[in-house]
Amino acid sequence: MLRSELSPNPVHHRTTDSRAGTDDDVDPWQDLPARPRATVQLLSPDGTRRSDPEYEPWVQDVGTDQISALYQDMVVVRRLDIEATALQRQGQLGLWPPLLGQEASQVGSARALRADDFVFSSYRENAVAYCRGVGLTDLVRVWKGTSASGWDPYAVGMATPSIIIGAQTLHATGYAMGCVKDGVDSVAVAYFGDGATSQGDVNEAMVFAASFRAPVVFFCQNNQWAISEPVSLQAVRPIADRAPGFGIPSIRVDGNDVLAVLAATRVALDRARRGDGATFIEAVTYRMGPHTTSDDPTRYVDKAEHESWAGRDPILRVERLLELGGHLTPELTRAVTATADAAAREMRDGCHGLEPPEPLSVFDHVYTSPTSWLERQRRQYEAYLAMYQDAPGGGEG
Amino acid sequence: MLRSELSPNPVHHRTTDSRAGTDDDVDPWQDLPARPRATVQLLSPDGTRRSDPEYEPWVQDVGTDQISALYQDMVVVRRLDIEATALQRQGQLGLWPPLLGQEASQVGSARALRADDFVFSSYRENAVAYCRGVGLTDLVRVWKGTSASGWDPYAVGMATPSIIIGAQTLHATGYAMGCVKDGVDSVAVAYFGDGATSQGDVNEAMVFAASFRAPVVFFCQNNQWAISEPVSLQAVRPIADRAPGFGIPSIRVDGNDVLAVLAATRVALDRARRGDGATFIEAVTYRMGPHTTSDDPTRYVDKAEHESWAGRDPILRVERLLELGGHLTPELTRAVTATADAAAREMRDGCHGLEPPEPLSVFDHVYTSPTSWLERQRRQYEAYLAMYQDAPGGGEG
Amino acid sequence: MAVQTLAAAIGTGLRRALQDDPRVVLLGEDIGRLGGVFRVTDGLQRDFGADRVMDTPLAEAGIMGTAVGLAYRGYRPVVEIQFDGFIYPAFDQIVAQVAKLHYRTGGAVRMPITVRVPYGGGIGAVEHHSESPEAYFTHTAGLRVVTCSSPQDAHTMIRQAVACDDPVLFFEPKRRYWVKGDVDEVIDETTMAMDRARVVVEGDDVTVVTYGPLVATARDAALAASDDGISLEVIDLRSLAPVDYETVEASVRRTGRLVVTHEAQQHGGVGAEVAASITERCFHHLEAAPARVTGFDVPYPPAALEDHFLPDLDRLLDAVDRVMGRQNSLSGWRG
Amino acid sequence: MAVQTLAAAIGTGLRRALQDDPRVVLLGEDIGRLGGVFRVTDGLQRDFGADRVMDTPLAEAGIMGTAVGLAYRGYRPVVEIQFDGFIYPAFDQIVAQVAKLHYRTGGAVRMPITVRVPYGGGIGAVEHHSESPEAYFTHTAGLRVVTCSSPQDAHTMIRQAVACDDPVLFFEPKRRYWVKGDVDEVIDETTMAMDRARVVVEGDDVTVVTYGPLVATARDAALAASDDGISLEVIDLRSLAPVDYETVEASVRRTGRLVVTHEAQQHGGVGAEVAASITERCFHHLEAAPARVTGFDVPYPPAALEDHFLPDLDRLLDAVDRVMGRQNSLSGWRG
Ligand SMILES: Cc1ncc(C[n+]2csc(CCOP(=O)(O)OP(=O)(O)O)c2C)c(N)n1
Ligand SMILES: Cc1ncc(C[n+]2csc(CCOP(=O)(O)OP(=O)(O)O)c2C)c(N)n1
Ligand SMILES: [Mg+2]
Ligand SMILES: [Mg+2]
Repeated sequence: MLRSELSPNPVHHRTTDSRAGTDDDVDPWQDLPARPRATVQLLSPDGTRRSDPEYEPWVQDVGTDQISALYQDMVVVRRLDIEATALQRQGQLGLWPPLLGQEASQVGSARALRADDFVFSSYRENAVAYCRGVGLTDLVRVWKGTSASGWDPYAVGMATPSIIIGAQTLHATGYAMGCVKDGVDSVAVAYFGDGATSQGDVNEAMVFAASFRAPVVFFCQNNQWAISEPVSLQAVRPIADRAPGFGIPSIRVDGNDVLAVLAATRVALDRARRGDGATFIEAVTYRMGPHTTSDDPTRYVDKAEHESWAGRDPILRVERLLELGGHLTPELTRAVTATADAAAREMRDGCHGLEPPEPLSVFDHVYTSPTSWLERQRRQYEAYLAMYQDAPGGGEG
Repeated sequence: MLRSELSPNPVHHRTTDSRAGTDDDVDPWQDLPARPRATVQLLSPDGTRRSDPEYEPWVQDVGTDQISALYQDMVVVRRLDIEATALQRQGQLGLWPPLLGQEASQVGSARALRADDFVFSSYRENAVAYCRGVGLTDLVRVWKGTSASGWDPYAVGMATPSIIIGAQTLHATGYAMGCVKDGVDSVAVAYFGDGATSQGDVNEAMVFAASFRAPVVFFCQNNQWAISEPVSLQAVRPIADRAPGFGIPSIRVDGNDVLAVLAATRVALDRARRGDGATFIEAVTYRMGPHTTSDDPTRYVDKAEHESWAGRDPILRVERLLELGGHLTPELTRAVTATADAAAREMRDGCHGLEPPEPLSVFDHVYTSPTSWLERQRRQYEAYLAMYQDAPGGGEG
Repeated sequence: MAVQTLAAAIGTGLRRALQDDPRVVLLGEDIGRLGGVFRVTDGLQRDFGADRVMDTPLAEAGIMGTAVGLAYRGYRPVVEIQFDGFIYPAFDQIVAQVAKLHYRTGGAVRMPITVRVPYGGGIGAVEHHSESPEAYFTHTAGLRVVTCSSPQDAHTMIRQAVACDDPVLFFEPKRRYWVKGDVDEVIDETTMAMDRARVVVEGDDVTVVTYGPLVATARDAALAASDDGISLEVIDLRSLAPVDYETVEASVRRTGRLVVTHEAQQHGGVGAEVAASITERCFHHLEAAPARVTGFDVPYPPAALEDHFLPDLDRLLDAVDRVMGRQNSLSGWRG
Repeated sequence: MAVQTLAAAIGTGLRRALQDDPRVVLLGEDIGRLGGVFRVTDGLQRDFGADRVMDTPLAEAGIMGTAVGLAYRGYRPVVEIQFDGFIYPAFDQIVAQVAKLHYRTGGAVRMPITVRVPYGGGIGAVEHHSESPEAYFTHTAGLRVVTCSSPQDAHTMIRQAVACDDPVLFFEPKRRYWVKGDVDEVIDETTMAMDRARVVVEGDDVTVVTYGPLVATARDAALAASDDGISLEVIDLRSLAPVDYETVEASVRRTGRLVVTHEAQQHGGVGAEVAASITERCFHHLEAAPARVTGFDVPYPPAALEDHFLPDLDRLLDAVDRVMGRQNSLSGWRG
């Protein structure tokens, strides 16, 4: 079964002391590594493995079966993504934020997680949601507008996406603080973009995470763009440089290399589980599509840039790896295609079947228990609707 | 004349290109210094000069006269600070935030500025205000509660203090962006505390400053405390470590060493004037008094810590330097004492003379021109006051 | 005089403002090369340079705070907030700094900052893209809050806002962006000030007070009601702070009946303020309690439910019936 | 039953909450070793440990955002905002996350977060330390907003707030922190729910609606008015969202006259909502337009002027005279 969880890393107990101090009489830089290491890459664009003594051991258990599984995941999520874009074009969805090009970042990181870890994401992490086990119809509910959220966060270990840029990084940090209090070694993972790093919230999250040694992984998908703004407007240095100053180690990883992303995420998770706190991962990738289906990237994206990134396609390189090893068998290709087709069909059918909710449900779930005040509005609107159901309706201005 | 401005550094023209980019194909860390240098100190606590080939040249012009002037500044501001605390105890002021112990950080940095530079500060920078030429009575207006602000920012090149922690760092950055637009080489200086570094605003200020290469100096007085919270709660690494990740070079300086602070600030100003953008200075100092006159530090400050810092007094070490050179003459001591006494007297008298404003001035300056709406409230309140001036007044509940 | 969409009319207004005053600068996310997600600033960076039309990092507090610094330095920043729901990270800078600096400095420092906010619902969007946060700002002393409902007003009012020495929150009714109308780009003594309300339909029986996106709905209601023999006077408030109560008062003194309608939630909305103030001013002229037709006191719902949140023609006419004492949905309501 | 100050009564309430439920955690600036700048949490960190009473970094958005994460994990965070004027950096997390997460997740995620805010003026403080920002939150669907005026209510209501599964903004009238009163620490079926208003003085002529710091002023007014032969009914709203309109309505139906008073600015304040809602509900019982006595629509002024901003006994009595049709400061007002 290809879609199985990758085996989690050995679990260590978390130490109890939860805050580090600064001593002014000691050389404050004694534990600073000489300089950050280069971008982690385990698989080059041509599909050959690259040696990396530091990160390789973290994916030693990943054999052909698991590579095939990751490959299938990526093919499926790309297929779902393209299907959702088509659904939007057909008027079935109001909007869709494509993840095209970011499959390795999302699948590689999400497949490193345990079921009891918890994800706080942005709107673009649909592949992460898929890997967490979110239902295929649930992926599109919000974008069809029939529901305020797609899924029950507790059922899949993933919060409903945050559209407010960066807000979820604080949620992840608080959740991670709760994990420490509960004495469990679950980890919270915050997904966000390069643009988000400019927000105060994201920086405050690093302050809190460092201060409380929170077991949180900050997973930044640097896809080079925040709508029309290039990453150079948000940061004049590599984004991975930001975290160490907060006391949070960072890893810069090739975000189009699913193995490297898997390894880096495992390193970060392991550190968090051992009680050593947060890690910041910058996954260097590229948004191959528009920001959303409403966007027109021809206004701002350079064609040459786009093409150069197309050469670094995350799926293609796994395909090549499998091919080089003689594992890209017709059976695998067929199975993967069939799974992707079935998933796309299921999502499309589910989307078509989504019905608008009952009018009066607009008043539901504002509070956990009814208030006389809102009940009155509900009953008045009920009376209003009843009157108009009897009488002939009017048009809108 | 002791209180004269120190001569500004040579002025270079600012380059016009205002934003740096990131190129992913180049080693992103090629221009990162191997490791940050140790804390800058030019004057040890015992009053002897310490050699520092990098920073010494920046204070080569500072001879005995100027050291005496800095000494006098520090004595005067300490005297004013103590006087203001006394005024608060006597019920003349509602509150006072003492700067005791931070004289070198404030005087050393403020005396490096030109008149056309612009300061955005927090509430504790009364020595900076003094150096900017703020009137002595103006220093206490806000704390007496007779006025919303003490002075006209444009008259002294210093904004009215921001009580909202960190907000002013963005103002300084925006002002600096304006300086670039205007083609002048003035610099904006933001003063804030160690606690402030946790605020989103301060981090966003660094993002904007880096992105727009704004000529701003971020001057953080790390006085070890944010009310009752030690700096270790805000930062697990030295605060100066934070800025480089944003692409802003930083300097850690002994904040109780007026010469080192002067040198570091000059380096930062020079860089800004040359068009090289922002610098972050962490002045390591100590808040010797309470947070404000309302605070009770005995609840949280360790006595031994306090005493160890008392041994690093910023005024004492200049006194020792002057003494070692034979310059602490009775004339100087007399002159300095007389100046301090006169200043304290002027401030005290001014404070006593402050009258509450006219009742109807509560409606002034809400807008730049009257609105019928607020004018109506004003006239109604006028009618109300008129009625009560005729009738016997009532008490408050 | 040329036909422009409401969005384009704001664009031409900004263009004029940039031409008229070299201290005007625009700041925001994606306003440069992209021209903003609604293309309101389309072409402005090309024509005025990246120095005056600045794409900023993705941080609303940062945008607002640097605008304060630019204003300190004598600039007139025009900030674009991409959508209504993204203004909250800037809330502190707006209410604690922008609104108060002139007061705080005894008039020494001016904050001629315009904050443009596309707002309101009805466009089938996802969360945070359909909100009406204007009441937060009308409750904040020191701010001016205005909104427009026609291309002409959009054009003149944005220019007046930018020229105003006070901070102005400028709310743009995004679902009316593509409405077209004649726009005269001449501003002279005859141009209505931005803090004045406008009677857009004259009538005798009921005063309908509204603003922004619902002005069109209220006009339609006036038409529909007249078929029923009821004469509505429709007032477009335009300025929500200060409110031009004189105009509303004069109308209600005649009609004796008031309906206020807006998209924002009811509790503590602008409608509460208008109803309370007009009741204070016109109590003895009122034939019925002022009625409010607003969004319900729930978070803005998902798109499939927004028609059950937003006031529309029918809900408005139902309220008109209520204040007229005619049969309506609450006839016989016992609470 | 013991005599406690209002501040201490909140402290004992928090202590009980920490004892009763291990998922309750306190977060804030200086709440640990220092016990908060008002000493409300004095001794709690000592007794419950730094794991449950946590000093946080100086960042309000950070505090609120991590509280959201803790709530996601099943905790019941109680956040202290040091002063009213420092809540705005957390505004986005409050209105876009805390208020909406239960709605957004279709009820799957609860946000039992209590946000404690010492608020209001009259203590001679510097800027940002005397504000009354409650209306911003009452306009935000999904939040509950309450405030207390006596030690007994302070104690029971903070416990009810912490026990409530909805987010609660808990406003503490800081100038009444040192008021003393008997506090019964028993909560049972007879305890009034926190969303109910309380009639604190019964009377027949005028209903005075208020909350928090001005309840004491309204009580004094009732005493003073009775000397004049006027009988005031004073209602302490306690809950500002939702408002217990039933209690207010029942009172105004009897008295026919309403005065609402609060410290916050008038325009768009809670008084506007109460006046508008009660006018809707009791129009035909009203003898006079509801009157509002509030802070003026200016930023909170410097301490030397705060007596000319804050409603006091005399301004309240003047409004009573106005709704009673007696001689008052606006007699003969022409506008
Ligand atoms: C607070 C806030 N401001 C603005 C927006 C509008 N917005 C939506 S996505 C986006 C760009 C985000 O860029 P990035 O963080 O790089 O994520 P990406 O879209 O590239 O995945 C912007 C500005 C928002 N959603 N929230
Ligand atoms: C936004 C905000 N939150 C909280 C406060 C309350 N407060 C005033 S001073 C202070 C501590 C500031 O510490 P630091 O930045 O180190 O400056 P210092 O007082 O040490 O000079 C706090 C929490 C405030 N003024 N503003
Ligand atoms: Mg991006
Ligand atoms: Mg400090």
